[in-house]
Amino acid sequence: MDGIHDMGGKQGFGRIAVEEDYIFRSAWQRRAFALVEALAWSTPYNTDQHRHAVECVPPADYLRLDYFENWIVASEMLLKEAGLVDQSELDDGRKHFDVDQKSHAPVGVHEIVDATKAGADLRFPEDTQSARFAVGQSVLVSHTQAAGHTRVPRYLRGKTGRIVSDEGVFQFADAVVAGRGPDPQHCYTVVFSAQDLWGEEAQVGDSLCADLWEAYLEPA
Amino acid sequence: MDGIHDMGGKQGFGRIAVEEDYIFRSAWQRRAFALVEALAWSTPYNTDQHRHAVECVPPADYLRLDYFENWIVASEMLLKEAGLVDQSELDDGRKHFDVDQKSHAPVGVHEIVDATKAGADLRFPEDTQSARFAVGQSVLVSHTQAAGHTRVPRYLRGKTGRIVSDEGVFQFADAVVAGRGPDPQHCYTVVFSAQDLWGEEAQVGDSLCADLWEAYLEPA
Amino acid sequence: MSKQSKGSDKGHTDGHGHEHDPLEEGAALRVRALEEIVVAKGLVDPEALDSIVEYYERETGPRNGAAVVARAWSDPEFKNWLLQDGTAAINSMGFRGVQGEHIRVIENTDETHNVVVCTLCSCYPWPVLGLAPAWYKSPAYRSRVVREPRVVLEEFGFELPRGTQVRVWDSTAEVRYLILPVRPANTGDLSVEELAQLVTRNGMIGTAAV
Amino acid sequence: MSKQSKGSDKGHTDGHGHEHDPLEEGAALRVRALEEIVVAKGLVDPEALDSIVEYYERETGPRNGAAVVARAWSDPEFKNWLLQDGTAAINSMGFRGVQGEHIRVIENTDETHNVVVCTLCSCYPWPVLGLAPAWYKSPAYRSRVVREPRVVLEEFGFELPRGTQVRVWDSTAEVRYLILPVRPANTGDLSVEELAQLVTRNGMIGTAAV
Repeated sequence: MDGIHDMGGKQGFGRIAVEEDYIFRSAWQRRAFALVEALAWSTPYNTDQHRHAVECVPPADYLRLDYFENWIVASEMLLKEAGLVDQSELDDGRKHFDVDQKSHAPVGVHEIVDATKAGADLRFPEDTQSARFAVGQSVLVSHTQAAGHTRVPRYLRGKTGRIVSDEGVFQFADAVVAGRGPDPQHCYTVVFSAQDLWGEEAQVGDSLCADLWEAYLEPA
Repeated sequence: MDGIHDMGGKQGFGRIAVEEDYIFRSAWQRRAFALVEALAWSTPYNTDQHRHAVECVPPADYLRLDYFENWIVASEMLLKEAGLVDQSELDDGRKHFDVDQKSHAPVGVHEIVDATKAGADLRFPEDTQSARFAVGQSVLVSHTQAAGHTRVPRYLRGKTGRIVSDEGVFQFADAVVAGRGPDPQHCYTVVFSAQDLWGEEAQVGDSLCADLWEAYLEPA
Repeated sequence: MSKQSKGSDKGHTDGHGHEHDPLEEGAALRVRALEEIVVAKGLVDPEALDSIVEYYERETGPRNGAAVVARAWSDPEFKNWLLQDGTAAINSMGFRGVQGEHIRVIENTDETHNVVVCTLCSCYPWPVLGLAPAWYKSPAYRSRVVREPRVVLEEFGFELPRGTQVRVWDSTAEVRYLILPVRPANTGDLSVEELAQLVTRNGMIGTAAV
Repeated sequence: MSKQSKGSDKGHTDGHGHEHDPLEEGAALRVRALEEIVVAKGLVDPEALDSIVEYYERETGPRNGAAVVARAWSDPEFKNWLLQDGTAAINSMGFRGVQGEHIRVIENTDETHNVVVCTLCSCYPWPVLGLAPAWYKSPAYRSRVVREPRVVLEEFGFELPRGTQVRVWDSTAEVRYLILPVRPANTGDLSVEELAQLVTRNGMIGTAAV
């Protein structure tokens, strides 16, 4: 999706507010973060789906709202889609119907911390998928743009880079969000020359690396 | 400038409000349009410069504000840059200093209508510049992106098309806004295959034409 | 969007009830402030403001374009001239001026349907169509019609004939585009004036058949 | 921006005085409404909300990353392991968990300075750096650092040594990046704990030298 979230290389956003060094500025931001984390346990969305829901926030809102408010807007979308909350409840802040507690049990105090500490390994055994590309090989980033969630930024499409490393076999975020299952495949770190990306305004020798799933790449 | 105004191909803006068929919805929009038109006569900005000023409206504002409010924001910027109005005046809506009337005479009632009816031919005689490309030739749209005003959309960069017609020699908008004078050059209509632009989601046989100044093009 | 941003922007009701929209009120105040300043400074004559809008409202608009189209449907020689040198042919009918200095007329055929946009701002052939409607200037139209013109035409209620290819014209430089629609069937006995009544503004942008 | 939009958005004061910002108040109300609904429905245990934020605030943060960096500066064998298999070496120090499942450590050298971004959202190595600061998630940082990293580094007050190349790392997939800064000169006699005091969060993102 060639959405507003795909910020790399866009111009006109002005200087960086270096002084905005806080993580949470307000109590509601702290609460919003916690809500999104906790809801992921009792409701059917994962990190990739939540990320895509943020991408689907209307562009004018995406730019205007606080980062954590966009997270909440995304969670509202996902909860509505799942039929767990409806708009009338969001409008007046009160519960209008119950949900099935068995299939939507809340995460417990210790359970959430333990699981957060454990993390979620998204890799598959290396030998489950053969690698199409080798380190050192030149690759072209596909022009084709997925209509839904994708993790190849617009500024890399159609550009040629070189494989720096094979990071192993990972579940494929595009496929997960599209409902096609994990579609495990190799993910490579690819290096691009800054001048190839940005033309002569970039300095010779400067470069950029990105991790790209195999489906995004073609032999150069 | 790879700015928020460069909308072609972006996703996430939702359905088109076909029912918003009005030109002016409010009296202030009518007034805003007239102000921008009239100010161009007494102050040092032309259409290209005003267009670029609109492009420089902060992205969150660009998307949130009404079309005509963005026009006014742009005019405010240009008037401030020219030293004809200052921020304190805009803040309280009152004049704080006078401007030189001789060099900034207002346009008259008949003068503005007559000039509008006449238009402004932006062409130069055809024989003042040789044409680098011929009808039928394949051309590549340059990857290099001007930092300032430019009229080649992002979605055409790096794409190959075919010259459909030579529209003649025109002043070059990029140069005008950059203060490099008219830099007259041929401007070509170039046709692109929709599949080359958007991949397989586009229909075979569909196409897109755009007018591109010679400086944007390279032999393919 | 009104629902999305309800919590933080209560007055905004997404295109409806704009008279009480704080965004709208803010814009009105802002325009008024600028007008008062530049009038007080003598940079603008208030009567010139009235006259320029009145000019566009009285002397431009889609009726001009419709007259051009109807004449082209009725007069093959004029049509040839119009397609060869749109600016001159249109000027000859008295339609000329800002944003109409360089007009190219594109003919729809059974093979190809054409549709016009300006993805970078809102370029539009003012002398023959008047000022652009709000939807033409919207991010949704500008972003989508180049990428998925067929879906966009559907949203306009326009059913593209089977087998017709679509060509989009992005108004990126100084040429402005006017679409010459396909003349409807069974209109052989209509006068030029009657034909002109059939032509809509959207037909001349390409978001309607005629 | 506050000046630009003054007329239509009077309460917004561009990063200052946010306590009375209607946008901010709207967001707070919205979050509270959602919390009340999902707690009432039993989808969330309010104590779990407290515990997850407390976990991040107490057990993650740049002090973790600084300990990793200081140890790498002091222990060549650990440094080798860290650069070969960042995740395992970092796990061995007890730092692990969500957004730290796959960490790659990139070493700054006199030849190459590295800087990390996530242009598509806000990916960040939580176990070693904590949650991301606001600027890291801002459109300005995300849009600009890939295109003009040298200008961005200047805005952070970081003077790039002459002849040093810049490499930007865009966190587009599942690997998260931690920068290993160049060990400052004249720190040979510092303990690991003293070295860790020198390391800043921005140094481990790449927007500062150390």
